[in-house]
Amino acid sequence: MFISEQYILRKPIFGLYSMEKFILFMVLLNCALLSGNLYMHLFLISLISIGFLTHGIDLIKLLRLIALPSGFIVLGSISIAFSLHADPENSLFCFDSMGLCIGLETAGLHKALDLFFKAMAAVMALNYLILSCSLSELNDIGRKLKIPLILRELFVLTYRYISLLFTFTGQVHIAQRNRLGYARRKQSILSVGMLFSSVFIKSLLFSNRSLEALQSRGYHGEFYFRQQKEALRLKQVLSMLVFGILLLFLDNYSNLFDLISHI
Amino acid sequence: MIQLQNIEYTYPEGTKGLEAVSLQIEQGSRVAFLGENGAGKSSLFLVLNGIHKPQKGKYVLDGKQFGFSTKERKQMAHKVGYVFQDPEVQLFAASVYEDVAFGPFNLDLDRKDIEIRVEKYLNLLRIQELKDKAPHQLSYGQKKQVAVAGVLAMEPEIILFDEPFAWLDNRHKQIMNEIIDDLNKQAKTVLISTHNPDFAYEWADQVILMKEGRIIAAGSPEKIMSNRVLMQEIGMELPLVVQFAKKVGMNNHSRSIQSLLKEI
Amino acid sequence: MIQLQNIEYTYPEGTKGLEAVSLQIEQGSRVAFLGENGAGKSSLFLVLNGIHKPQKGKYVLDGKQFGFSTKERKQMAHKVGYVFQDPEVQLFAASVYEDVAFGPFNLDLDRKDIEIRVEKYLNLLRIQELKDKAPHQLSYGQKKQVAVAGVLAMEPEIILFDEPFAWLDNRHKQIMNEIIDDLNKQAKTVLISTHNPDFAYEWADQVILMKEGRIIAAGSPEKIMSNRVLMQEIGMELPLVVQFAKKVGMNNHSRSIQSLLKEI
Amino acid sequence: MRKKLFVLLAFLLPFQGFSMHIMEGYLPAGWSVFWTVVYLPFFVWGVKVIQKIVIKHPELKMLLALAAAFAFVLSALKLPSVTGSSSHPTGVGLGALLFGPIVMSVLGVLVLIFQVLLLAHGGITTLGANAFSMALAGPVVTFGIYKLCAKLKCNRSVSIFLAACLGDLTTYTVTALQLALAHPDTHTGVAGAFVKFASIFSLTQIPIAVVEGLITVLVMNILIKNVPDWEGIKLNLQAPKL
Repeated sequence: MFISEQYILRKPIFGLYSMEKFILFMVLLNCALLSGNLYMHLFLISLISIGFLTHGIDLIKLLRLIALPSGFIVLGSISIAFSLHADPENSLFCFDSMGLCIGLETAGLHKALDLFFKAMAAVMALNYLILSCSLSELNDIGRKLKIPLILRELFVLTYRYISLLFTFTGQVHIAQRNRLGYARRKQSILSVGMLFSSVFIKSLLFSNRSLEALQSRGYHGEFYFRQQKEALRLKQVLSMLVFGILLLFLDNYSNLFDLISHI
Repeated sequence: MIQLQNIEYTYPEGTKGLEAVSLQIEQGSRVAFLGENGAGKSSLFLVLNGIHKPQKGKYVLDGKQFGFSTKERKQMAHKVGYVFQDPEVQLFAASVYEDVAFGPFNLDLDRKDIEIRVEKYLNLLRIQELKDKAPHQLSYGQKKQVAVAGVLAMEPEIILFDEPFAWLDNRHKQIMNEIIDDLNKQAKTVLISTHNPDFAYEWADQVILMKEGRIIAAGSPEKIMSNRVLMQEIGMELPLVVQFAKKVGMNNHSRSIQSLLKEI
Repeated sequence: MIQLQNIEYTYPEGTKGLEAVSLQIEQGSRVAFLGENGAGKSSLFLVLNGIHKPQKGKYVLDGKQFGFSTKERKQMAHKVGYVFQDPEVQLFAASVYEDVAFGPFNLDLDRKDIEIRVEKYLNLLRIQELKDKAPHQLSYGQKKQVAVAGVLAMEPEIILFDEPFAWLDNRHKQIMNEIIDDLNKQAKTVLISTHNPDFAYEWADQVILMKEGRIIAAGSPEKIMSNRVLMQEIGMELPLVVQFAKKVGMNNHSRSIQSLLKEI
Repeated sequence: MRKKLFVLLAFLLPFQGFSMHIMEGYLPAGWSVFWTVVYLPFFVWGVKVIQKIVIKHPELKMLLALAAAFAFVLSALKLPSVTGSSSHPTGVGLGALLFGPIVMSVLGVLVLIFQVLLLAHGGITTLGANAFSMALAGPVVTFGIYKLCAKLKCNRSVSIFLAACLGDLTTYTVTALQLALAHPDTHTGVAGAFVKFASIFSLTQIPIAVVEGLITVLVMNILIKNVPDWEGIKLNLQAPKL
C-alpha cells in the first residue's frame, strides 16, 4: 500500500538523526535541481541507488521503485520532445496532419532527456527521504521547521485515518467484487458511489467514537509528540554541506570548461 | 469439490501469506480452520474466493482449474460466498433492502425475481422488519445478519465464514448457528475459520490447523483435536469435552459438553 | 466507591440509553456486566467515564458528586479508564510510543516522567519492541495491547473493559487475562462487559444483568447466574460449570470447568 | 491512425489520474518559487480559518483530518473498470462541495503531501504549483458553479455534476498551463506548449471528469439522504463568510 512499507530500508543510512536526514535530502535535491548537467543527474541517481542497494533493497525492488515515477516523467517528457510546427527538414520524425508538422527535433529530444534525468534524480532524492524517515520523524522535522502545531496535528491524525480508511475501503471493495459489483461498467459506477458514501459515513461515525476515546484519556486539545533529543552533529552536517557544495562547484566548473572549449 | 495443490501466496509488500498449501474439500462438508491471528486463514479464504492470485500452485474447483482471469473471477461470485469477520465492510448500500438486493441485482435477475430473493433471505435471517433501516442504525449483531443475507442472496455453493460468532450476543449466535446448520442441510460446503476449539470440535467433520502460512495438520476433529502437541502448536487448548473425557477416562465421548451433559 | 442513583440517559437523536439505573460498586471489586447488544452496557460505561452526561440522576464517586463540568471531566481521566471494544478507535498517533504517551501527557507530567511511565506499560503489555511502529502495522491483538497500555498508563483507579476478549486469539486472550488479574491484585476496581457467561462466572465477584437500558438483577455470580429465569431474560445460557453441577447434583462446585476438571 | 491512437492511449491510461500532478524536479526553480508564493496567501488564510474553527471546537480536528484522509483515499484508490482501465478519481469536487474551498485549500495540501510521502507522486518543490491547480483552482470553480446553479435554481443533480466535472477539467487545464509556462515549445512558445499538454491530458481527463461528475452526484445524493446531522456538518466545516 504505502511506498515506505513496500520498499523497506533494513539498515539506517549513516545512522543519521531525523533533521540530519532532512539536510541530506535537501543537499541531494538541490544538487539535482540546480544542476543542468546530465552527468550530475546520472551520478546522483546511481549514488542513491547504490545507497538503497547496500541498505536492504534488492535489485528488482529498486528497479520497480525507479519504474514507478518514470512512467509519469516519460509522459511529460514526450510532450516536451515533440514540437508543433516543427521544421520538416530538421526533424528526426515528422507526422503531418492538417498542414501541421508534429515532429521530433534534436533540440527537443535533448531537452526532454535532460529534463527526464533531472526529474529522476530529484525523485530519487525524495525517495531517500520517504524511505528513511518514519512519520513521527517527519513530524519532528516539521516541528524544527516551525510548522504550526495545528498542521502537524492534522498531519498525524490524517495519516492514521488514511491507513484506516484505506484498509476499510479495500475490504468494502473486495466485498463488492464478491457480489459482482464491478462486473459491468454501469454497475461499477453505482458501486463506486456506494463505496465512497459508505466510507464517508463510516468516517463520520468513527470520528465521533474516536473523539470519545480521546476524551476518556483526558484530551484537552493537544497531542503528544515525541521529540528527538539529539542535537544536530556538527561533523555530519558539515560533511553533508561540503559534499553538496563540492558537487555544485564541480558542476559549475565543468560547465565553465564546456564554455571555454566552445570558444 | 475444492482442491488446492501447493499454493503459495506472497503479499505485494513481501510478507509470506501462504506456503505449500494443499488440501481437498468434498462438496457438502463442514470444515473448520484453526490457527492464531496471522496464521494464513484469511489469506487462504481470499485465494479460495478468487481475490488473491497465488504465485504458485493449482486451484481446482469442481474438476476445472481456476485461472484467476477476470472472467473466471466474475463467475466465482456465483460459486463462493465470503462472510467477513467485520460486517461493517460488507454493508455499503443506503438501506438493508438495497444491500441484500445488491448481489441479485448484479446477477441480472429481473425485478420480480430480485424482490423474491431479497424477501426470502430477509426472512431467513429474520431481518424483515429492518429492511428500510440504514446500516449504521443497526446493532452489531443485526449488521452481521444483514451481511450474511447479502452473501447468501447470491446463492453460492460454497460459503466461507471468518469468525462468524465473534462479538455476537447469545441470541445472534443462535441465529447464526441455525443458518449454518441450514446451509449444511442444503448440501452446501461450509468453511469456517474460528478461535473456538469447542465449536470446531462439535461442528466440523474436518479440521485444518494452520501456522505461519502452512497447513500443519488436517483430518477429523476426533483425531486432530485430541492431540495435545498439535493443539499446543497453534496455541489452542483442547476442547473442553476432550479434556473432560481424558480426565474421567471415557473413550467414545460426545462432541460437546452440552450433549455430554444430556447423556449423564 | 462508585454510586449511581436513578441515572437516566437519552441519546441526542432520542434513543433511550439508560433508565432508572442505580448501583453501588466497592473499591477493588470485579464486576461483570451481562446483557444483549444494545442493553445499555456501553451507555453505562460512557456515563461512568464522564463522556455521556445523564439527563437525570446522581453519580457519586468516592463520596463526591460528579457534576459533568468540563473541569471535572478532565480530572475523570485520572480516575476512570475505558478500554473500548474496538481498539481502532483508541489509536490515533503515528507511533505506538506516542499513543501510549498521550494519556500521561494529558496528566501534565513532565517529559521524564512520561517516558518512565510509557516504558513501564510497554513492558507490562509486552509490546516494547513495537514502540516505533505505526498502528496500522499491528495485528488486531497487538492493537488491543496498545489500547490497553494507553489506558493503563494514566494509572486510573477504576478500569472499564468493553468485551476485552472479543476477536482475540488464544495467546492474546491469555495476555489480557494476566493484565486483568494483575489490576485486581493492585486493588483496582475492574468493570467488564461481556457476552461470555463462563468468564463472568469464574472471574467476577459481582454480576449485573442489564436489559433495555435497565438493571434487572445484581449480586454474586453464584446467586444470579444460577438462576435460569434471570439468565433467560438476557438471552444467556447458564455457565457450563453450573449446568454441569446441576446435572450431577453438586452443590459447592468450582467456579470454572477448568478448575472442576482439576478437582475430579 | 486509429490504431496508433489506441496504442498511445494504452500507454497513457495507467498514469491518467496522477498525470495532473507535476512531478518533483519538473519545474525550473523560478516557477517553483513563483507558484509557491502565489499559493501561500490562500494557504495561510485557510490555516487561520481552521485554527479559529478548532479553538472553538477542538472535536472538529478529527473531522477535518478524516476529511483529508477521505480525499486522499478517493484519489489513491485504483478503481478498475470504471473508465475502462484503472483510474484515480480526484475527489476534489466532492471535497469542495462538502467542506468549501477555503478549508479545502489546507486539506488539499495535506492530501498532496501524503501523495508525495506515501505514494511518491508529485513533489516537494512542485507542491505550490500542484496545490494551486488542485486545491485552489479546482475547488473554487466547483464551488462557484454549484452556487451559481443554486441561484439559477438548477436541478440539484445537474448542478453537482456540472460543478464536479468542470472543477476537474479546471484542474487539468491549469496544470497544462503551468507546464506550458515552464516549458514553452521551441517553435510555437507557450501557446503551442499549452495545446500539446492540454491535448495529451484531454485524451484521458475528459472521460475521467465525466465519471467523476457522475460519482459525485451519486455520493452527494446518498449522503444528503443518509447522513444524520447533514446540515450540522456543513455548517461546522464551511468557513465563515468574508
